[in-house]
Amino acid sequence: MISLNDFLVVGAALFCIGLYMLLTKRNAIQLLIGIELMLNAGILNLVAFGKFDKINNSGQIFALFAIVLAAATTAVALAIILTVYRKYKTIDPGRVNSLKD
Amino acid sequence: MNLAQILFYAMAFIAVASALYVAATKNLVRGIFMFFVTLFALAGLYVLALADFVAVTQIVIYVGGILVLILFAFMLSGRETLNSLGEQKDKLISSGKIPGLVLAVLFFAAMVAMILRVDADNLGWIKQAVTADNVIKPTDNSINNIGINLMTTYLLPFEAISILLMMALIGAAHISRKEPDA
Amino acid sequence: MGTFQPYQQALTICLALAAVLLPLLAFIINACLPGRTNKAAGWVSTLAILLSFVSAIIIFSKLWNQPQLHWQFKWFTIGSTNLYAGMWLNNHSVIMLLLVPAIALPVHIYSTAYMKHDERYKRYFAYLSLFCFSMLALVVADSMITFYVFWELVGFSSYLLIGFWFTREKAVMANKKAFIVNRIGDVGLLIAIMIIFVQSGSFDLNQLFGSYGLIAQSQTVNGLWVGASATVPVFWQYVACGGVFLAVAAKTAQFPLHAWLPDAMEGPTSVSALIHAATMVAAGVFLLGRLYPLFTPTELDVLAAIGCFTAFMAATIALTQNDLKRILAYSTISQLGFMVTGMGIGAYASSLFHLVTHAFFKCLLFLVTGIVIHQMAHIKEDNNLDIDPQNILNMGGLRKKLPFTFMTALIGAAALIGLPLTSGFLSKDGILIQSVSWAEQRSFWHMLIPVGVIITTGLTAFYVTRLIVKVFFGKFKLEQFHPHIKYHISDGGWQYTVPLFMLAVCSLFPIFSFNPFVYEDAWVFSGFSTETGLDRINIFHTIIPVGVNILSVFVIYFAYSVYVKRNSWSAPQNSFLYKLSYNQWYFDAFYNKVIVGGVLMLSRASSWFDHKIIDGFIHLLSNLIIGLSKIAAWFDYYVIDGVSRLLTFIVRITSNFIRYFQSGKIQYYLFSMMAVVLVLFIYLLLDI
Amino acid sequence: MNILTLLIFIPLLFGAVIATIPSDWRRSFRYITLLATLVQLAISIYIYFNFKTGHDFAGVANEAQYQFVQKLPWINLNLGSLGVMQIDYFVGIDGISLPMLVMTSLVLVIAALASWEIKSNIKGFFILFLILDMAVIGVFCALDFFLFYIFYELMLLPLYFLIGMWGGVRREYAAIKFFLYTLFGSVFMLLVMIGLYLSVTDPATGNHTFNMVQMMNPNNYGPDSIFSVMTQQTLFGVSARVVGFIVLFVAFAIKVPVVPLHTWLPDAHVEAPTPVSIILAAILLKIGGYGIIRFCLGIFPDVAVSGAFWLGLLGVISILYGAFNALAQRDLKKVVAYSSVSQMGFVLLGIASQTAEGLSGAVIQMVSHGFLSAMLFYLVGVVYNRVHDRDIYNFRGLSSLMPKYTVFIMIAFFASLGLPGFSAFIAEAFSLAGAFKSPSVNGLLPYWMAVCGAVGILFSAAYFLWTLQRVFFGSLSLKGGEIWKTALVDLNRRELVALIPLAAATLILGIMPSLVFDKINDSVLALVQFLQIGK
Repeated sequence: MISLNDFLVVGAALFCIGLYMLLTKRNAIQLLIGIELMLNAGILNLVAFGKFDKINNSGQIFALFAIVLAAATTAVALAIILTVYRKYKTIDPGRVNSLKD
Repeated sequence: MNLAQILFYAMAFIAVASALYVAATKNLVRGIFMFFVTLFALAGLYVLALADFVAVTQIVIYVGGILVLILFAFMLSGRETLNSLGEQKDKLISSGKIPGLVLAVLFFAAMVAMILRVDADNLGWIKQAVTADNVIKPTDNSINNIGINLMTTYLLPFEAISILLMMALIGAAHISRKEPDA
Repeated sequence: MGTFQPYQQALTICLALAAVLLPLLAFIINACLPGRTNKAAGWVSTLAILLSFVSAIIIFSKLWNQPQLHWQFKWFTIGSTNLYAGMWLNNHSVIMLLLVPAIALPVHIYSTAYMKHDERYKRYFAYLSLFCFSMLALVVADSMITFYVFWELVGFSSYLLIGFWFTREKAVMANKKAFIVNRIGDVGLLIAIMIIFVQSGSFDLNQLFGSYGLIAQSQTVNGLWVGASATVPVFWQYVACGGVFLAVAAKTAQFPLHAWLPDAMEGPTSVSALIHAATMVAAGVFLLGRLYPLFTPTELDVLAAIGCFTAFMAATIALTQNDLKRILAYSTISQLGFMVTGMGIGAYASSLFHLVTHAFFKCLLFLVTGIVIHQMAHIKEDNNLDIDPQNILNMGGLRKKLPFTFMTALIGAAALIGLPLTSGFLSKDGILIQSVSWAEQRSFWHMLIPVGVIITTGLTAFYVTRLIVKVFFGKFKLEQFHPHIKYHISDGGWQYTVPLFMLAVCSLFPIFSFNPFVYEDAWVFSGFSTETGLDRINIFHTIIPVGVNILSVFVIYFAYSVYVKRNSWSAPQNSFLYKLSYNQWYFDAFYNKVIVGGVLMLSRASSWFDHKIIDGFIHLLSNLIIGLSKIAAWFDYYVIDGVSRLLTFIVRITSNFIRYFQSGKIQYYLFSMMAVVLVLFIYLLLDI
Repeated sequence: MNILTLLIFIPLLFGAVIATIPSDWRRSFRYITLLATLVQLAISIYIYFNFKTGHDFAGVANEAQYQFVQKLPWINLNLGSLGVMQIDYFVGIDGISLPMLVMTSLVLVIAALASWEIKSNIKGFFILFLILDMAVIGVFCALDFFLFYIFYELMLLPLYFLIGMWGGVRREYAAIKFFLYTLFGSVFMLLVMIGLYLSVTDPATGNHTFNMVQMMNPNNYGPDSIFSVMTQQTLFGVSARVVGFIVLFVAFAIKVPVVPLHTWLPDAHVEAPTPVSIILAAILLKIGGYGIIRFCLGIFPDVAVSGAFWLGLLGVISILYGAFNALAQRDLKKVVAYSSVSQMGFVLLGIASQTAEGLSGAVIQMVSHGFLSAMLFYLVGVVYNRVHDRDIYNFRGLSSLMPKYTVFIMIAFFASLGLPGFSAFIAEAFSLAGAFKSPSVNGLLPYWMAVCGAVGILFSAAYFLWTLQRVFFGSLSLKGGEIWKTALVDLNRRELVALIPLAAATLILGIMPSLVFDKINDSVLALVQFLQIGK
């Protein structure tokens, strides 16, 4: 029997790797990958806990929702990346600093 | 230790290791393909968590949709990225990344500590579910049950998600269209 | 006559005005004439002075020994004092009014030839006319203020004429000296005028010094000088007299202010003849005559002593000078000393008489000198010699070359010595005789004055003879020094001879008196019927002229024998007396060293004071203030500002720190967000 | 429209015109400024001819007798318990201000002509020039102390910039020195002004007032006020009125300038550009003398009488000290500057004598010195413009090179040293006459002071003649050799146009001083009488 903790630790590891990518990468696509990693970590947790709800399957269904949402997010994010690239000729978010005051 | 556990550890190792590689590498193309591996490994973990349907969906949507999309975007914004492919001289961990690394490691430590402290296997509702036999067995076929639940209990979120998806599609299409010389 | 008189008077006044103003007109015309050497200028000025002379003769004929004429108009009002300008015509001024154009006319004619080749011919005549105007106005002025105005203007025109050749360094130095020395006198006169004005409340000469004028009436009581307007301490009466004396001394070159006159010979010779021999220098005597009532007997004694000393001193200096014009200049000083002595002893009339006669014969001598110098200069130019054309050591034997000049020079010299049949005899006699009879009534020491005068007469005879002999007798020295020179010189045209002739005639006795031996018969003398308190003592009138003339003749013979025959007694050139005389009693050196040096030192000291002490004090003050402000600035910067800057520093550091998160980079935002979440996590971990 | 107001503010109008014209039209600025000053001159001449004389128009301490008066309420603040603060725009002239006004107007025309030499930043220069113009005219016309003070201070600023920006090598030093000196004076003047304001009440309104004419009436002082005539208040143990007098006197003495407060003058003059030198010497110095007459004598007659000895002493010291210093200078402009100190000493001496002769002499000396110093500075400026050197030792025999110039310099020099026929003679003679008369008339000055003053005339001859002989006569020799020889051309037409009116003015005043005396006599007599009563 695989303990729940194991799943959670793997999820945490993936989450942190995603977080690390999100914080340090200079490339929008890699950032996106980082986000996906973090999402997957979340999905993993949902699935792991979903084992204990046989009747409603809430964990699995929300995992499905999350996957779909991730797809939507990715689509929009990539669209944005392309637009930014067209405008700034770069996809380094550090250089796209119009947000700076 | 049975086969399931061995498989779990193997899958977990593959997922974490490939994710680490994705995080560490400078080569975006390799990173993307290694991410592919990570996603497959995750799908394996889902199977081990007795969620076959989710695993399949993961493969279909992620590998079939998202990853292809990412590759596609990579190709489109190619020049910059391709240029940066040449710049592989950087060290594995450059000084600019240390804060991020530290944060991530601390986060991991904190989460592991939290997990250990919480001890998820002995949570109240988990125990209840075990005692009420509300636990999915490896032999169960849950897909039927998921379909019914989706169309009954979770109808509202389902519809909301579909609307959201449509909005996202239209929005993405709108954003990424070429602007008429503004 | 009754109704006719005002008309007559008006006419006379118009004539007098014309006589005065015509030269001014000439000055203005000349100033406006184009061209530097416009020959018309000479004739404009000469014509003006001729007309002026004619009017002067008419006025003279009308007013001489007639009641005085006083005409004035209001010039301006200052406060409640009215100032008048006008003319006061009495014997005193009328004779001068006649004298000035009478001298000026020959000089003008002479100048047209003498200055012919000068490049500033026009300017010369303009200046000359300006001088004539000032001089004529001076003699008729009726108010002390206008008198002072023209007193200074004659000084100014003399300044212009002395420095006429302004490119010559010596001329410029001389005119500066002349003006400054004259300024000393002017200041004295101004002070005197002011004191008199304060004391009597008037500037009017007639009112003040006319018959029974305010000054004559004012008395000295208890050390106070009581006047019509105010009472002042008697000390200030002395100061006033001292001021007048300074003015006289400066203008007529009396000791101690005589030093400018010899230097003034740097001007054209015609100018020296007119201004520095005949007219302007006599203005001091004229002033004495006008202000005569001001002086107390003691002051007159001092005046006589100074005049006598000046006469003697100048005569001794004239003995050894070699510059033709300088000799005459010292002779002029000496003769002016006679006049001042005359004034001092109360021989008022004789003094003025001598003034008139001296004007003619001294002017004559100067014009003669001018011819001689001119000819010498010609020789110098023709032969490119490096000589001083004025040095009498280069001359000699000119009587054959310049016969007419020689003749007139002889007349002038005779008049200067005071030989009988000349005008000089008449006027000098008056002073001599009166000085003796004046001294006789007084103490022994007063005898020094007549003795001095008689000695001076002897010295005069000597230096005049020396001059005449060196110039006209013997051999032409220049020819001896430079045997190869060629020259042809002559008396010159009518512009030279006519003036000489006119003046020579005027130097003889008939013009002044039909009796060549009794000065009292001279009309000029009798015109000034003042009560001198000197009775006629016949014995003096016989002994003194005879004695003096015998002395003169003896001296003349002696000088003639010394310089022509060269038989005995050559001047001991190394003796102290010779040096004293030759160096003009060291007055110039003394003045230069003590007075000029003193003033310059004082000025340098005051400049130093200004620069170092006053400015130094200001700088010290400013440095002090700057120091204080620096301290304040330091305090401000480091203490007061320090606090606020510390605050801002802290704020900046914090804000910079915070701003670091507001970098616009999404990853930093994320980082900070996650960090906070982490902190929360850890907090929760530890807390539970 | 009041004609005085017109006279005061016309320059400002023209200044506004210049300010609005683009800088490219630089050549027109000079002509506009010249036009402004000419218009002013015309107005002042009109005022001169319409100025009424007679006992009823004496002015001085009688407000009704001032002419061309305009009085408008300007600042009227109700301060509650402190009463009403009343400041009027109050202008008017009497016999003492009139000659100053005409002289100033004429000199300003000359200064405008002299401004042709200014080459840099023309627009700024002329605007400042016109502001200065307005201020100096205003100073002579103002009858309200507050108004006077405003004009007085307004004058300083343009001058500071004019010296500091367009001046010579050490211009900043000179400008700051000038500014500090005069500011020092005027700051304390402000205190006295406020003290006077609080002491004096206008009998008509019962309020405190800045009205100068009211300040001259001892009855208008409140009984316990600091400057009260009746109850002689003391300040630090000294009579407050004496302190007030001294403070005002120092403020104006700096302007005159009186030794030992004169050292700003040589520096400012030497460094200032020619037009500013002209304005400084010809007009600013007169403001000092005018201020002493109007304020020190007018408001503190009692102190003026008792302190006359010291005024006279300072005057005599200025005369002699200035003359000695002039003798020691080798900078042509400094000679002229120190001669100004010397000549302005006569003004002080005349004022101190407090006789009709002395005061008239002082006024005409101010007018005369206005013309002469303008002329002298203009002439020095001419040489300086040609070769940028003013050292006396570097020139010799200029007269053969510049005959016309020499004629004018001789006129200016001889007029300045008091040659009769020129205005300075009348002025100096009557200042001295007043000083001589003083011992017997009012016993204020001793005789020796007058004698010392007269000796000053002698030294003025010395330094002017020395300069004349050293620079202009003798054979030609210049430090700069042939270059200077070609540079030193004779006067051109514009310079002649500027110099001839000045020479004519001083000559005419010398021959017909009645042109001034007729206008000022009544005021001077009234002032003398006022002083005797005030004693």
